[in-house]
Amino acid sequence: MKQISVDDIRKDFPVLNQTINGRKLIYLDNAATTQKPNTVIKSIENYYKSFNGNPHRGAHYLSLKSTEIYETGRKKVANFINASSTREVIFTRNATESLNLLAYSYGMNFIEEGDEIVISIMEHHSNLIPWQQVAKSKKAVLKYLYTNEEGIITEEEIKKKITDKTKLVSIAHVSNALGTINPIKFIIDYAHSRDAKVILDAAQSLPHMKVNVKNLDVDFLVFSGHKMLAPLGIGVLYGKENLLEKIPPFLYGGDMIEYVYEDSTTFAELPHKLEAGTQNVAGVLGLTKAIDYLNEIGMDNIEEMESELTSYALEKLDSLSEIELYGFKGISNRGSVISFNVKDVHPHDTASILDAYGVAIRAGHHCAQPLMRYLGINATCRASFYFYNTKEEIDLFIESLKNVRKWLGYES
Amino acid sequence: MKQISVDDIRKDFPVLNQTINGRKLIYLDNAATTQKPNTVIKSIENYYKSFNGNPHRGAHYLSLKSTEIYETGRKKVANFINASSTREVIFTRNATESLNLLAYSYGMNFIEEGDEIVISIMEHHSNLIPWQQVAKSKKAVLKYLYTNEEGIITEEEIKKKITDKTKLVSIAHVSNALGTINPIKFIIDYAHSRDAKVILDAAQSLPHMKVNVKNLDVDFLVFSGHKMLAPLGIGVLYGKENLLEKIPPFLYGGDMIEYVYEDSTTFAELPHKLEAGTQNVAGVLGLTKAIDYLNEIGMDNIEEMESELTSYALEKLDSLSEIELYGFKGISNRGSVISFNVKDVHPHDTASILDAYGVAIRAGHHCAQPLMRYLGINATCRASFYFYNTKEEIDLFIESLKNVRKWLGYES
Amino acid sequence: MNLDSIYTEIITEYSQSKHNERTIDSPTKSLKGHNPSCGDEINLEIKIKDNIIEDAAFTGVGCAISRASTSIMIDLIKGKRIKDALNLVDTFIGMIKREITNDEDLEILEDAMALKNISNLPARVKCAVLAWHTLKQALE
Amino acid sequence: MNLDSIYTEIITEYSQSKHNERTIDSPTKSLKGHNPSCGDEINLEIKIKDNIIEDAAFTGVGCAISRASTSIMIDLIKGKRIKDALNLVDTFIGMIKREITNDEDLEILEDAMALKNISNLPARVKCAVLAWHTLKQALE
Ligand SMILES: Cc1ncc(COP(=O)(O)O)c(C=O)c1O
Ligand SMILES: Cc1ncc(COP(=O)(O)O)c(C=O)c1O
Repeated sequence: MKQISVDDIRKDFPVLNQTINGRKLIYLDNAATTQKPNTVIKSIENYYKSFNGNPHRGAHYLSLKSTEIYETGRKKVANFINASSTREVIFTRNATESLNLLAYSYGMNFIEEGDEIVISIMEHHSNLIPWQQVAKSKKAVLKYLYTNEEGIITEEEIKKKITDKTKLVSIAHVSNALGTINPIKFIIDYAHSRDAKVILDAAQSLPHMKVNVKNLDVDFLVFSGHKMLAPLGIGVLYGKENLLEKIPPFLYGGDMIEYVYEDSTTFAELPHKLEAGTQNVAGVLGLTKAIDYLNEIGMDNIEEMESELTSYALEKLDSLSEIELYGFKGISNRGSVISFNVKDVHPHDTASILDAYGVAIRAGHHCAQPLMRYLGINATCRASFYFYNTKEEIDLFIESLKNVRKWLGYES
Repeated sequence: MKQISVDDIRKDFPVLNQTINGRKLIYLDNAATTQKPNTVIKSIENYYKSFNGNPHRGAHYLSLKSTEIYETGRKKVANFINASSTREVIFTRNATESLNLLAYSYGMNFIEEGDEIVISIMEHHSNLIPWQQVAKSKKAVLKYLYTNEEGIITEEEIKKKITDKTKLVSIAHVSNALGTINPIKFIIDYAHSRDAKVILDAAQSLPHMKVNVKNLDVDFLVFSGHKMLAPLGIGVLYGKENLLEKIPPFLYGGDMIEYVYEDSTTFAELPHKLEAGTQNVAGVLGLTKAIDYLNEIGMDNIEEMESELTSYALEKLDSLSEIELYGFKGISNRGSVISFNVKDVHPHDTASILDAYGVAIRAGHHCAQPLMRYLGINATCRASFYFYNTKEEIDLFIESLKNVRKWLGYES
Repeated sequence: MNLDSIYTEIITEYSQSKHNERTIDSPTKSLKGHNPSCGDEINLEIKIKDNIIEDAAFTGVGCAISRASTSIMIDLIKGKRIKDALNLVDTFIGMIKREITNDEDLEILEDAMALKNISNLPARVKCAVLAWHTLKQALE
Repeated sequence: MNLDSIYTEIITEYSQSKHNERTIDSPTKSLKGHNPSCGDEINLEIKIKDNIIEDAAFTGVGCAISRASTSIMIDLIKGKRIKDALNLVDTFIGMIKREITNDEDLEILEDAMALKNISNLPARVKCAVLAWHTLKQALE
């Protein structure tokens, strides 16, 4: 591991150096969205100051520059995830749109009555409701992979739920609610052995670890830029070329067509077929710079840094008797997300009290209501780390946490 | 009209003060996308430096700030178009997504076999292909309003095409290809008298003139931020509350739900029901600042400034014997868009040659292939102005234009 | 934000006291109030006789603020006429929305005035008003 | 960008000359090439006898660059063997993609070398290669 100084890294992130209400901001809500380094912020500013134009449609300088920036971004993403070709990389608004695109274009056209769609009980609503809708509309069956007492999806469960009737498996690589890393390699291989396609929701994994679509042999993969240092408003759908070729367009409009007649239309080739209307070039540029930043540090290093932070936090939390932890407790097989509650205290009170101490965590159902119900809880507190967090921040987080029960009138 | 100095305005737009290949940039491609003032650019930078957080989902400072920015933007938009309530303002990625949302959620659910959908021959592909798809899938009939020899849609044509079978009329307020302002008040009133709903594609009007949804009594309206000084990646769908209430969600995911069960879901109230996943808060902030900027100048003033520019350019172009103009020739009833060709010269050659002179125009079918075919042309050159353009720029544009034929080896 | 002004003694005491947390035998009205974004849910039961709220109670899950607010409200409205209870609801919501700011006008809210500062905490406003909105719906 | 290097005399002359713009009686192959984003369309016709391109011509619409490129190509391939014509196509595309940069290797392209600088104008590359891609498809 090369010498990486978190102090140096933190200088690149203006938000992290803020004081809010006289307290240093401690940002532990990275599973919701990450902060942006100066290179990303600056690139957006530069784009609008020097290059702004509508791409793909013009022969003039700004339009050409914008096209170049946009397509360079596509190459960057393709390399980052090890796609075979830029034709496999579709830009969307966020992971949610990518998943809905798949539900509308793939689900509504390739799932038939009686087919089975398998997802897991820990899916984010974005990877759950679209499949509910497809199942309802196509009279297909939606099946859930449940976790065992240890909080993991076992191979038995996978073999039981994925059958010859399964057409599609859509699963989170890492759970945003619990941090669990799912056994996706096994799921993908097993699903393929049953002729089912697999969608990987990499929204919580790609920002934190190497994800290689070719090694995984995954059919589709989605993620959001804003969870990996990039601006809001840019997401990605990866798909194997032969599958993307097969699916019809999702949104219809400019730039995705070949010929438009009054009563019919022929569509452009990949990737343009699946990108309609004026695209978010500044978003793609920001994503490009974000990937540069991540590559500069190195995904292996990022994984190691976060794993150290997460173990440290887990250990500290585990030692507090008033803290209840949810999900898999080990450090192996988990991302940098920790779900917990303070005894007798509703998570919203905990979050508000921590906020007063400058500590930003999240409280609620984390867009995973079925999981909460399955675990028999209403809501949890969630602390989620990124490589720019520090052990000192975790110490302050823990110290603040110790005050929570007092504020609510408990003795200790 | 208050004293407005274009020179002062231009200082606010970094792109306009650029020199490209040693020549002053003359940006006349505003119908494709507009340039951004410093206030807009700066607001994005500030957002990512001080306020970035995932809105709606958190109790901490950054999340609250982001929610506040986002919802303040909604109020700003509601006021700008005179909507009755913020529940009528839905944020999307761009006009294309807004129209597709309507096609999927309204069209696919409220258009039935044999119903008629009426659009015009000058629609942008974004307001054409979605309706082709709805018509195809629902066995409905797609009908076109054609222009007469003068390039306008007459009241007779409207009365002929909109019938008791018409369920929906979707029409551009201003044509992006020709600049024609369509008789939308007549169309809306007539359509309502036949119980049809009307969608207004205001992508080319809202940036240039006052558009008041209440006065127009329009049912739905769409536009893109990037064509009105705002960043890429943010658009709007306006809809009357009772209609938006009726339509099902389009994209499914986080923040648009009430309760999610394993096999069913109940949805949030408007406007959230129609906004899924992490939203582009920086885009909304940029749009807010863009509206502030437009309001500061005043839409009336903008309309007047552009009308003067357009008349000036039209007159100059009309006096050149080698220029052929398309569309309605008068200055009344037209936006700041001029479509033309240089005799014997393909528009792409014209655009490339003008680019070498620093003049950015657009050449092609302008995402309006059916219109081109209807007019019997293959492609046109399009110059489109915004209030920050000047007569001097138009002079330089005209001078460059005079050289085009020479470059292609014609005597004059 | 000043935590002292939110998690006051009144709030923490009410949130921990369970004296209003129960069910009522054959209530006149029983209504669910919910706050999907938090997952908070209360079931409010009231017994009305001769236009007077004879008894009220609640069950459900919620944060300290929503529980305290609910319990304070119940103590306040018991024995009141429906009309007066509705007036209290409007005053309370007016206070939270900062439409009523005059302390004299707020005095009728008694202990519920302790929730005044919740408007400084926009994320928690919904928690504070949940019970009151539910009561209003139940009475109207 | 330097217009002199794009709109050269060779290009403008070829683009205006109509000597290859016609139809052929019973062509061996007839293929449409199109460039939807520009609206350019050419119909290429070729007559082959004994593996030799006896005649070629085109009709259609296009910009000066696409018309010049098409006409230059037709002049170049007439009388050539299919194999050699295909080699010319690959060399031309190699030149445009800047994969072949050595002037000696490009000499076989003769007048078509005039299109070398089009690679400085990315928006127009498609115009320059349309005819050549179409020919390749027709011959393969
Ligand atoms: C696992 C997972 N999937 C999907 C999403 C949706 O991402 P977005 O809101 O950016 O579309 C999220 C984040 O909210 C997530 O954590
Ligand atoms: C009239 C009209 N409608 C719709 C659109 C689509 O806008 P966007 O590409 O921003 O979605 C445009 C612009 O391209 C337009 O001019």
